[in-house]
Amino acid sequence: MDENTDTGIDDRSIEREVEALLFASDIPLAAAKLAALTGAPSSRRVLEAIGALSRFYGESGRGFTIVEVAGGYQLTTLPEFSGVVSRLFKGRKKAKLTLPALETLAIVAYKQPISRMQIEAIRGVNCDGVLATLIEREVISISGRGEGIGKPYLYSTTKKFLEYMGLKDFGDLPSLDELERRFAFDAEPSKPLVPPPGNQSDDGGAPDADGQ
Amino acid sequence: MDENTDTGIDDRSIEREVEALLFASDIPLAAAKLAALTGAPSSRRVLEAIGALSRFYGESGRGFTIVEVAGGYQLTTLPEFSGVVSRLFKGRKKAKLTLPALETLAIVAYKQPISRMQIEAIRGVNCDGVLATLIEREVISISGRGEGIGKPYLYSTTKKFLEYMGLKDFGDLPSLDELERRFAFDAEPSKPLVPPPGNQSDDGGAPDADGQ
Amino acid sequence: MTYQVRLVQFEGPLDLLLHLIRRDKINIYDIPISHITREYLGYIEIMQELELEVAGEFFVMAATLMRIKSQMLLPRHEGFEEEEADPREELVRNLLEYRKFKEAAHHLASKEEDRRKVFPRTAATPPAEEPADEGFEVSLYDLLEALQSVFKNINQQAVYHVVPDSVTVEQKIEAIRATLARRSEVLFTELFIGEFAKIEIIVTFLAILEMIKLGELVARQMSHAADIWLYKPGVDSYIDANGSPNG
Repeated sequence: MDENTDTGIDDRSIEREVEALLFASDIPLAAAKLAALTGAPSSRRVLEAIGALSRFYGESGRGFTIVEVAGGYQLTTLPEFSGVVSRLFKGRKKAKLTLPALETLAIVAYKQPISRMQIEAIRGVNCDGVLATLIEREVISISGRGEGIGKPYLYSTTKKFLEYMGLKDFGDLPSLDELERRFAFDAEPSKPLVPPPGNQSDDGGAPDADGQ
Repeated sequence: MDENTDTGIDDRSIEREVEALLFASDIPLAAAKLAALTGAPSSRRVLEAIGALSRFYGESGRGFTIVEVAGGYQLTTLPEFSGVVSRLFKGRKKAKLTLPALETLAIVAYKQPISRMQIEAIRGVNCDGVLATLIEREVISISGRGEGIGKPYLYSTTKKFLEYMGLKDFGDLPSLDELERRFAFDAEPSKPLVPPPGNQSDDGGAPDADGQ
Repeated sequence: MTYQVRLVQFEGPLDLLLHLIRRDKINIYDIPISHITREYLGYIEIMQELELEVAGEFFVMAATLMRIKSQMLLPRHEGFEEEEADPREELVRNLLEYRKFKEAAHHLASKEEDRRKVFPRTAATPPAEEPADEGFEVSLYDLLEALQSVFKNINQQAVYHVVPDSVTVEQKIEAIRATLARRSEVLFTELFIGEFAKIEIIVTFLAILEMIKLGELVARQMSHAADIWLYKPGVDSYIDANGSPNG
């Protein structure tokens, strides 16, 4: 923008812009990039601003500082606060899916595609709310419609389900179909050793009546 | 942690922890949460720390400040840096909500929980697409199911709605009465053509919470 | 002609009607229905001429307007005027209701605009966890493999047990927590001992996954195909479900 002036005011405005940028950025920013964004006359000027900010944070006892990482600069909390900050994130992990939702998710994952009625037969409770939550969280979706009265919606898990379960090595994973075959889910004893389910519909132990 | 001491050192250490937490968090943090995380003896102590930090940022000319939003506190850049920071996020920032989306969002905000049918009765148009957009933007979510045929999904706004709009809480929104009064220039009929709201519950679409 | 520009901006029939009411300075409580119907139909015609897609709702409203218009033309019974409903009543109520939310939408738009000028922190990078001590952490894949052998095992036993009551993931988590309170480590397969119903095994498995996600459990093995052991990670800054510090 302006000519390369050496007034303190100009330096201060570059410093404030650099600070706002480092503050808002989710990735480290290189000095050249900061120069381009702020219109600073040179990367050197940006580095001076970073130096001044860094000194100021140290002297005024801020809880954060500037670190140089991956070829750029980034604001980060001081290591001494890692305890309190990790408590913040630990607490957050808890707010994921509720346990009833997880249970329903497990059933969908292993019995998909499955209707709401079938899920409720297994869980023994109404699943409307949890299904809505799971759909909203995009871990399951309606994958089709079943036979029979009212052609019920069928639910299946989504790709996001795998992500949610913390799956990093995506490509290596067997498909759910494959899993199902491996786990031989539907392979029941040829002669049932106990009477077929129906007289204990509330137990969650007899989900297999829908087999083949 | 420690007993409630009134030494300056203790205050200063709470202040630094609060700063580190606000700095590390990508969502607003409530005073009570900050108190629990830092071990501050009370929310009041946390609020004092926030006040002190806020003053310090202002006096030392930082590029950011503390705002009260969505029932908590958050660090954000100052509006004067919107230009330079927008350049950083160019192409990455989500588009503004469209007017149909804002209209639908407003209806959900004031009438929650509310079904799609009820929203459509007010807007007079199909709202499928907009609702999907709003859910994707995480400003509304399915919060339950209503009575009646098909047990329709009910929608409510999320905490992120408040954050997205920069609102402290719902009290930050003008009341429906207030909105209505903005049209006071309309000639009122000598005898009201429309009876005061609250005494017709039979129209199926309108939730009855619109009396206030 | 500003028509084309404006037309596409109408969000629906109510929006169009409000526009006409504002433009012609009409008293919303006493809408001249013939006039408004004529203007409304005129707009729809133009939309069609311009080959804009006219949503079905616009035609529904057109029919409504024409019905109200014809009702207004019916002679009124003398003396009963008080009790007779005005045919416009419902439409006016809808318009008033919609107008409020349109105003609310404009309010939200300005709040959105203000908020978009400021930027919160986005780099929510949790601090690095302590490094693994022995062996390596297993992936979900390894856990699924292990689960597979659990299933194989019960299939061989071919015993069909019924779970007395539906077991919840929550209960399983509690049970595993209790086990780990007594011991520092437990074998993966050990947690399934005595479980024969598939649903119960799945629930146990889910409980293990959830605890790993929550950082309450670490699954490790010394080599591939070795036994999987579950450990409690460092217990220093553990937080219970209520979010209160506990360590």
